[in-house]
Amino acid sequence: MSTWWPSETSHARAVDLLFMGLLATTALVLALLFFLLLRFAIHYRAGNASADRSHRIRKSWHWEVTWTTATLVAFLGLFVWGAQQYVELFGAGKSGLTVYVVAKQWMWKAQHLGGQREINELHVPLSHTVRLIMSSQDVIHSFFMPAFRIKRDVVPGRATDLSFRPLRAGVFHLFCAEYCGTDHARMTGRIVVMQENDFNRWLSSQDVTGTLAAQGERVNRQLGCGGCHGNGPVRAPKLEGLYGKPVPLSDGTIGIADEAYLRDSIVKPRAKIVAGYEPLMPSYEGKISEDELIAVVAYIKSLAEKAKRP
Amino acid sequence: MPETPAFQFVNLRQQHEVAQLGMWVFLATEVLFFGGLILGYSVYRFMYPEGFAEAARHTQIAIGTTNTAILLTSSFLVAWAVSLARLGAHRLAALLFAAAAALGCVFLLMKGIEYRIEYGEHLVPGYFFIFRGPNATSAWLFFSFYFVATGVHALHVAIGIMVLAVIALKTRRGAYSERYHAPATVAGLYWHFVDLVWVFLFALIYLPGRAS
Amino acid sequence: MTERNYLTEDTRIISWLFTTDHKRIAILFFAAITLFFFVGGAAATMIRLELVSPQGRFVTSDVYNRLFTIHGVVMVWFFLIPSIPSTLGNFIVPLMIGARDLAFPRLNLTSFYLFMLGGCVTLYAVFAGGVDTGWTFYTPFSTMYSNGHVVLAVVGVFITGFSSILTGLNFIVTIHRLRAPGLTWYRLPLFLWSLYATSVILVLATPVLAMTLLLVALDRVFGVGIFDPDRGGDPLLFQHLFWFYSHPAVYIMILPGMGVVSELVAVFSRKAVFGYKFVAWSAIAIAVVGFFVWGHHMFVSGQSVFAGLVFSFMSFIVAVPSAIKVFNWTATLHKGWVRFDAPMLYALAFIGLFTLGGLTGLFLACLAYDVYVTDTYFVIAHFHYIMVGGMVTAYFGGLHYWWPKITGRMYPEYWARAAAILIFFGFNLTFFPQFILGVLGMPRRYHVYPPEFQVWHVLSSAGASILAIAYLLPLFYLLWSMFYGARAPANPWGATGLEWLTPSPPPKHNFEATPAVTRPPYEYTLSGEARPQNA
Amino acid sequence: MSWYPPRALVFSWLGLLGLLGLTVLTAYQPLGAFNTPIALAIASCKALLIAAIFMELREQNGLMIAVAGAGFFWLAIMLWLAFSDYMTRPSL
Repeated sequence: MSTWWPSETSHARAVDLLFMGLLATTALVLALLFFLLLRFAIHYRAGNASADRSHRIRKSWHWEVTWTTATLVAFLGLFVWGAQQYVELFGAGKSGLTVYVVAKQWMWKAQHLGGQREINELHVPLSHTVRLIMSSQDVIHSFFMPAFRIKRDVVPGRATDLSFRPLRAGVFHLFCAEYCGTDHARMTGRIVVMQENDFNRWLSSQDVTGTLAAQGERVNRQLGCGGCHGNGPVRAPKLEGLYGKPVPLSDGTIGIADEAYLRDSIVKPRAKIVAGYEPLMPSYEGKISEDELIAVVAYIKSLAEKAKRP
Repeated sequence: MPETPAFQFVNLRQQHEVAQLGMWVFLATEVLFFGGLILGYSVYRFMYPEGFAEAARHTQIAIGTTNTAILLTSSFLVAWAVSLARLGAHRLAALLFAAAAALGCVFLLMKGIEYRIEYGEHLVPGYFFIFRGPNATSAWLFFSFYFVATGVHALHVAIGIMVLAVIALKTRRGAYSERYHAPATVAGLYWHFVDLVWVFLFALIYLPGRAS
Repeated sequence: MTERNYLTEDTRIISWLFTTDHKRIAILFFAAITLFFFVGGAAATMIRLELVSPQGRFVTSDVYNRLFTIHGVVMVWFFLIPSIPSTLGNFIVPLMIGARDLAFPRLNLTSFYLFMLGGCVTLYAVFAGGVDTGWTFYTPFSTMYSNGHVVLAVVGVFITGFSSILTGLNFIVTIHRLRAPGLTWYRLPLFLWSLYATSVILVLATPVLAMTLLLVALDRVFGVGIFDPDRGGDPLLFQHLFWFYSHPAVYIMILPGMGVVSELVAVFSRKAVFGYKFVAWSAIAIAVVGFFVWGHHMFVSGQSVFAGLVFSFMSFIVAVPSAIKVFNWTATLHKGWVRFDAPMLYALAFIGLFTLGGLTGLFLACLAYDVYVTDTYFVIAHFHYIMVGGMVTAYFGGLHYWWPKITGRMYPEYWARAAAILIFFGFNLTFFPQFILGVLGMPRRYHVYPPEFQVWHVLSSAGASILAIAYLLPLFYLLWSMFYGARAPANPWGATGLEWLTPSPPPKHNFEATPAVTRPPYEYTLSGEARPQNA
Repeated sequence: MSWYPPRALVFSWLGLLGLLGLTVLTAYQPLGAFNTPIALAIASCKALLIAAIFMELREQNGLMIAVAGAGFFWLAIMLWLAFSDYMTRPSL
């Protein structure tokens, strides 16, 4: 389905169909209502004494039951339709090409796993699922890509994610949709969807100071994480092979060592204590920048991948 | 003055009912006013159970418990005073109202002492806050709620004391009787409500984390 | 006219400033909210002017941000929320139930002065340099990053909140306890059912806003940091607290309008409202279910998917009682004697605009579509159809309808109809293009925007200039009619309610003797003759 | 005319002080997850006593009881729906 405004993912096309459904419902209800309003208002105007006003409807309840049921059924249908797509979008899997996005007043910073960085631009390959992991350095922003019909708030203090799979190459709008201060209206950019070859060429043409994981390793060293999470005297969980594994926690529950868990464990280490360990780690909140945090998490992820390989 | 209803009412009975209903509606409002704080507290306690438990251990439970007993007793005195005012025992009723107001003052005084201790222990977020150990940030959140909640409650107590003092004076002058006692009853409702809020604040602020 | 009425009883200024007469307090509120309406309107005019060009040449971004914040804060808290309850409600409620005043006349005056105090503090914040947070005061922007006078604005709104609570409390108690003998619940005019439902929201939602704003102010002044993410605070907690108030507040703004329209449709169709009990209970249903839907403002905020499903479901449910009302109003016209006096024109406009606003609300309740259009112009258009197309239109309808009762003079019918039609067209031209902008993906709160959106913005601004003129018209002809209008009889519309028993304008204590009610409201004979409630 | 306090008031007062003692005592018992529910249950009992006896709610008509309950009912709505978010927040 193609429309007069671009919709460039399968999700966007599904949303456009949903829009058509909503529009049709609206048009139907409005047409019926306006027809009745005009018809009654004109036919039963006070000046028209000849209109038949006998046999007025006295009992109203079966009318009430009819239109209440009809609206309820229609509304429930629309609810299910919209909910399905929402669950697919935000309950999406965790696979895909990961790109980290950091928002700050008033710019978007993106970091690719290879260490490539860009500002107010996001290059992605065609026909690949891209998964953005987004965090904010100051206030709430919202990553809005109208051509893909999606947006999600970027919230300080936590990470949110957003997945999409572009179906056509081109350049599309990127907007900040959550009001964030003075230059909110200028916190815009471009989404560049490229053929896979072009994308790879673009990746390799960027100036890179090591992959994201390598940058993370540097931060890891600077902050001295290995002092405890290594073979030192203080006992702390090992980082190797940690990512993606289930972790038994001291409150008896089992957590999964995913992005959010690693993030929380660095900035709010007390929130989730691994069973059998002392709550000793200090919070790195405010001591580590968003960029560094992303790099360290990427580094810990890379350790798991290394562990998988023999 | 009190034997005829205000012009918008048919009789004193209606006026009395209106006053009581008005106060109950106002108290429903107050529940939601404190409710906003309780939601925030609950959310953070859910997110940081250990931090909140540890922070709560730093509150002064002896003062808190004594203060609860003081408020409960003053509430009892007010309830008694209202029943006496209706019977026309003006002198004793006035004395009891005044005693309840005095207990309210004692409550505030002890609250002040408690704040002083917390200041000494550097537990005042945004002003002087030092909390050692891993739970520093959630302890900050706990004490923010602690000061806002007890501060807003103390404001209510202070208003209640003034209301009770006025009611005590008027009772002494014999303003209330079996036919006309709406102000005394309504003031009593307010005071009991302040007590009721404190009962919940006590459970949320002083009791967590005592067992460990 | 030698007869003494509430206007001529005592004409000294001081008697107005310290009056406890509900009718005079209503007049004071009229004056105040008219002032605020034009303050908010002036900001809107500048916003529309700025948006004519995509480069934003007229004002800077900081000024623009302050303009839409002023517009939102003033219009929401200082016009829409008090608009019908504090003015028409204040004036009409005691008259409609056959009482001599509200239950708490002094509290009513207190409510007015709290409103003015809050208004002055807010206006001072505006003139001292403004606020740039938007009317939603989202944290952590408002608590840590904003460079505006957040504390002043928040304190102004906080104070005004208590004015709302007192008015709501007064209405609840009055409707429960001061009804004339024989006026049972099912004999209450629907305006009172609506105001009762409104008051329930005012009393139960506003305190949560008060506490939330108090926390924001404490955070800014003392740095208590309850919403500070760096201390483990959750910025979404603010949104939960804020919308727990602010979504029900939308129903505070629309329910009284629905009440007015129920009155107008009955009187000008000369027929009882179709399905009276359904219309009455749907108001209560809206008030209650309205508290279950606030999270639909947060579908993309990082709220959990499960919560999104719950809130979306409840949002569809809350639309059902609104639909019931619309169907019943339409059915009321059936086999009536429909007259097209200005109040009826406003009522018909209300039904159309409100329905469009309500139906577009379904788009926003629908999860996947909301992900696309939330925080775009679609939302702006939607809530202006409800707030301006709905509430303001109903306010003007009610104002014209009860104008003879309030002032004792008739308004000029020709001008009133012209204004009603002009408002309708100006409104649609202003806000319909904004739906299209939203569907095209134009974000809100942007003062510079990609040039492809310009044509719709120009249309919208053109409509706004028509709307501005249309809103000025009633100001002039209504003021004129206060002095030169024809004298109004006690019951110019041939209506059935108790408020039409007493002379226009009413005497100070409303009724010589308390009327006894024997009939349901809106009883008309087959030929359209009124059968008053007390006869 | 008697100046004695009504018996119901005295008993509730003593009951309230007893419950206060009980809640402080149980708070120090290591009951794990039960400490908080017990503390809140005792607080609710105290609140009910205050409302029913001191505030004379037991003698009031249905309207007053409904109004008194409304605040708590709406508070429950707020807690319930807000926690429907917090308890189901996903991890990434």
